[in-house]
Amino acid sequence: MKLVKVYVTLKPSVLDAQGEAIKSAIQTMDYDKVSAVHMGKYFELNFEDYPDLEKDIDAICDNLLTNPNIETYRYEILEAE
Amino acid sequence: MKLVKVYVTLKPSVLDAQGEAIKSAIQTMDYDKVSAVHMGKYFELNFEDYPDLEKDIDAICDNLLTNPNIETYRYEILEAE
Amino acid sequence: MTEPTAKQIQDSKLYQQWGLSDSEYKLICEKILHRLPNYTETGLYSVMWSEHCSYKNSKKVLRKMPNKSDRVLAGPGEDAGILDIGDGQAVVFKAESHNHPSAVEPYQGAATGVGGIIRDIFSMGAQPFALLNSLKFGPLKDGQTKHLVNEVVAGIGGYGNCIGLPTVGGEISFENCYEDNPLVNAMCVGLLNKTDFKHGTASGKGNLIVYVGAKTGRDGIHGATFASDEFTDTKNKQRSAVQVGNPFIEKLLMDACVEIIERHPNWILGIQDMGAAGLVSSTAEMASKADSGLILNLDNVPQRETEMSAYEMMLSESQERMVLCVKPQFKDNVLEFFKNFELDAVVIGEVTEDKQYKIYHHNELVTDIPVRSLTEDVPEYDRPEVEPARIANNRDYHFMPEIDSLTDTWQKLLKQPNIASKKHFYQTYDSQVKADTLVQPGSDAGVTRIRGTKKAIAMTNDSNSKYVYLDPYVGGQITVMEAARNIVASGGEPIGVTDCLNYGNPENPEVFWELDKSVEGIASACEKINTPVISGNVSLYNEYNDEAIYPSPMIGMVGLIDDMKKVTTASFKEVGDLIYLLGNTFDDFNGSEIQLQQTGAIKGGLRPLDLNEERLHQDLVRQAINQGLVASCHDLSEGGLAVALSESAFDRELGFEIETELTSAQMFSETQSRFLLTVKPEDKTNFENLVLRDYQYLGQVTEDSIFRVTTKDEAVSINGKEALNNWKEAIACLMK
Amino acid sequence: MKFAVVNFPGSNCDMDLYYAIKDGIKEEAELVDYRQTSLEGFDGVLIPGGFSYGDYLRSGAIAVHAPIISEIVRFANEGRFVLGICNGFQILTELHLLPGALIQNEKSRFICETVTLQVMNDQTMFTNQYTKNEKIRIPVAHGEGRYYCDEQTLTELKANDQIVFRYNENVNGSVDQIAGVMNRQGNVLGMMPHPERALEDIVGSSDGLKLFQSIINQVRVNN
Ligand SMILES: Nc1ncnc2c1ncn2[C@@H]1O[C@H](COP(=O)(O)OP(=O)(O)O)[C@@H](O)[C@H]1O
Ligand SMILES: [Mg+2]
Repeated sequence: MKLVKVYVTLKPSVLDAQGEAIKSAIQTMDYDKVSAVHMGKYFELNFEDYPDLEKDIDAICDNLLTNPNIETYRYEILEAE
Repeated sequence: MKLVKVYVTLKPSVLDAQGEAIKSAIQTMDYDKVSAVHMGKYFELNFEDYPDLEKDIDAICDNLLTNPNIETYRYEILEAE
Repeated sequence: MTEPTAKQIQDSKLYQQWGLSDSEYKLICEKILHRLPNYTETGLYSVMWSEHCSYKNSKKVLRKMPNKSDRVLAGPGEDAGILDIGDGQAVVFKAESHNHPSAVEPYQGAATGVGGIIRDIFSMGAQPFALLNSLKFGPLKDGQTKHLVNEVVAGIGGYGNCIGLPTVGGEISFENCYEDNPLVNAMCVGLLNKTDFKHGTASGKGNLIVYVGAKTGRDGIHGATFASDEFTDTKNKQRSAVQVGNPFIEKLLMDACVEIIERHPNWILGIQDMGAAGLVSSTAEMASKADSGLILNLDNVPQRETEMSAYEMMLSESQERMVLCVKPQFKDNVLEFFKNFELDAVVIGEVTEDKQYKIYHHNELVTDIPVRSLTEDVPEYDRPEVEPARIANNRDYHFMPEIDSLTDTWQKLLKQPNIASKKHFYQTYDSQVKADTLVQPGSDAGVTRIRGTKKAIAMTNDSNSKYVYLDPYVGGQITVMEAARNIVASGGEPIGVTDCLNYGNPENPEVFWELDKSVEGIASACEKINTPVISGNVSLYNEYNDEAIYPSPMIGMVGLIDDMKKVTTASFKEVGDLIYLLGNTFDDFNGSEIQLQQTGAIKGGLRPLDLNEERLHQDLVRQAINQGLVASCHDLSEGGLAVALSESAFDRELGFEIETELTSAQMFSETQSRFLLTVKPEDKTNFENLVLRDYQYLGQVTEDSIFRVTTKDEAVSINGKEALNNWKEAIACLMK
Repeated sequence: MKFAVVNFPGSNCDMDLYYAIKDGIKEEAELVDYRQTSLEGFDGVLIPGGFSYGDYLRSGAIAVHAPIISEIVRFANEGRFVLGICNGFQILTELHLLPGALIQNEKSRFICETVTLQVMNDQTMFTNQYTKNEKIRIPVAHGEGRYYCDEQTLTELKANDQIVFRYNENVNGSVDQIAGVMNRQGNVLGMMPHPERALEDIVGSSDGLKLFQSIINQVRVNN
């Protein structure tokens, strides 16, 4: 069994409205040492192990988990406990 | 400068409606080796470095980035490039 | 975890922690079971006998409310009440509170409150068509309250928007007493073709109990006893009581249930939602209503988590679940039907004749108790009551505001959070989905048409706990009449009421007195205008560290508009229209927003409400609207005439020029039973002949947005643009 | 004329669109389940608003894997008309039948309001009954309606006159105030505002009616 962790973030050119909102909220909480906040998505997927796993993960990320017009992703494959 | 990566996930007992919906979408896409999908949030925060950083990150996570009733978080602190 | 034995429960008095008193426990052991209840059974009694499920403290009081009229097809006792609106159609509605869950987890608490009330409506076989809500918070001062407000509002919108029901009305107010105990009340209204009406019963030996919807997890276990428990600082401990909603599943469930009842009424004998105390409360009530018994097999219950105990499954408050009673010969049809909606549906039990409630788990009989002992044997309490000293002591106090500058007071009042526009919040609710909304939030009542007919339904949620705090009886009457005036001003005939009764701890005699007196007030007002109370909800123990909230009954009222042409809104329509005030104005400042503005608190008694005059004025307005004589109509409430005039002018950015015998202070008086109307010049004579007495001609609607006001004391010109800005931006400013 | 209103789990403006066709322009309409695999016999496809699959993950993202989708793509590629409103627009961008993407409103809040739109192109099969630069009042109701595309795409959209509606005031922070765009061929339109909620003065506006009349007009001309 594999545990796949996928991280999705907005492309830098896309305004991250939520990240901005959180940044200003952090600043009103008087933490003034924060210079940037970005919000993304995080997925954990459990897979049976098989040879083509990476190919399939790429396909799932490209076709479902992200919208390539606005997002990029990276992932890591770990042994599931 | 530090780059803080925060991972937020639902507590195991909390209904993960999104994860369920994504799992069944992956299955209709004919990837049948997926046994579980969980969706969470991912944040990247840039901070000036200072001694109490960790304490502040904990506070920001507890009060803003997560909802402690239903979510848990972990984070890592890296050197920002 | 191994469960404590029956003996251990008795010895350690564990039942007390679950909310059962010693005498209640004794009653169960000695009179009902003649043995000690085991762990699961004790759990079942503790939730079913909680105030939230049994109304054991409030039943006596609730009986005082009228619940009959020619229109009532079903009243209290069902998931929701039903009123006939002619043409073979009926409206179904109910309101529900979700105060404690929202205090602990504001987004999900509010969202699941909305989800729960929607299920109450479609479980009657009705198609839900509109939502409303009533929210009360502490003042918008600190970040914590703002966060709470934002999250509650987001939860209400998140659920309603996703499921696709328009939120057409509501209210939000702010008082100190709600700072740690916010009130979140939600209402849903649905339409029923009378033949589709389904009772929540489980009758007939061998008929099947079918579970439909989301899987069961450990959500909200003991939510029901928790809602009946006073709030303390130990919030954290209660975090397991958080329920999480899934409006997507509810949408499927709603569509499926409405369709199966409409298309295949013969497949289904009864249907009920799983609300508070989930599986036990729904199934026990269904069986009890039919005087049947029931066997449930918990191994068949769809489960989201592993190793759940019988106790956990029975008490779980996982959302988006329904129970059906199905004839065995249609079992496969029913299961197939729900499968087509991609919903889990399984048989979990069947109806028996022995009137026992039997539960099997892992082939073991874990519960065997009389069905009716859960629902009918609950002791009813007659709580002692005393009039709070604050009321007797302040009855003769009369507040008189001092008006240095009419203009300044006027402008400042419009910024007061209870008066300022709530658009900042309600614009996050989809108020138009279904394309049937005729009057959106922002006028008096919300109005929705019934497609295919000329009819429309007007709906409102109202409460003014300041008045109820000063005088529960008169305050209760005012609450009902304020709601009625909103309906009437919108062109509707008030036909029925639902309520949420939000109070403190009923074991406190002062609180109980407030409850009792305000219900008497509500009852007398409802009788006067023939609006039976057909459903409702009681939320007690709204306290925080021993401080009770204001007694806060919320009235949800529904009105019928027989012809859409009669729909009327509050906004001034044309330059030159004549402005009238119906009803006399007195120095009624106790409990008013002007008192709050000038003294920071409310104090004093209330003048009795003349119900005859109130009824007369409502009837006159209805007749005037029916005869087509009214261009706009607005009821007068908080902030009095000054605020009503301003609000009516804002929508089209018009102005007005008026002259009145009232003093400047009286521009802010909150005397009841008043309406502000505009009439086209050509309708002047007809209108005046109709209303005859009790009216004052004030002046005319003008083009520039300037409010020209001449009172007994002075003549001023108020900048309408500035007024609009004050009123429109105040909340957004505070929320920053 | 016969219109298909494609119904996904969680769509909630399907009936509104159905009535827009039936009662608004008195043509035929039929709800088509997302599990269907054929749109044979229909003249056009309407994708309604709502929260398909709860809008989980990203709005519109899961719907594009439903069985009916390949048929919608075929329909679009054959040059027949496809209209997506609100969630329907989101689905069309997720499908890449329309350029760009719809993301969270600038203020991160859901907004329901009747807004003023400007008709930027009156030469389309969806807008031929309007006049260029006409101002119309149409409700919006969305949380993820901020139109985003990169600069190159925007340049192309402008060059090809693909921007059909703009917001008068930028309610959600969209690039270039874009409220609705069509594909290059002009047979697929996506828009966030809800014309189907603006068909009668009694509900606040009837300015949406001409959009549906435009479609009818165009199809009649074609036949
Ligand atoms: N939480 C809310 N949700 C929806 N509509 C609201 C809400 N709060 C206020 N409104 C709307 O704003 C308008 C004015 O509300 P309010 O001042 O409470 O009216 P009134 O005093 O006449 O009862 C009404 O149309 C009401 O429905
Ligand atoms: Mg009103």
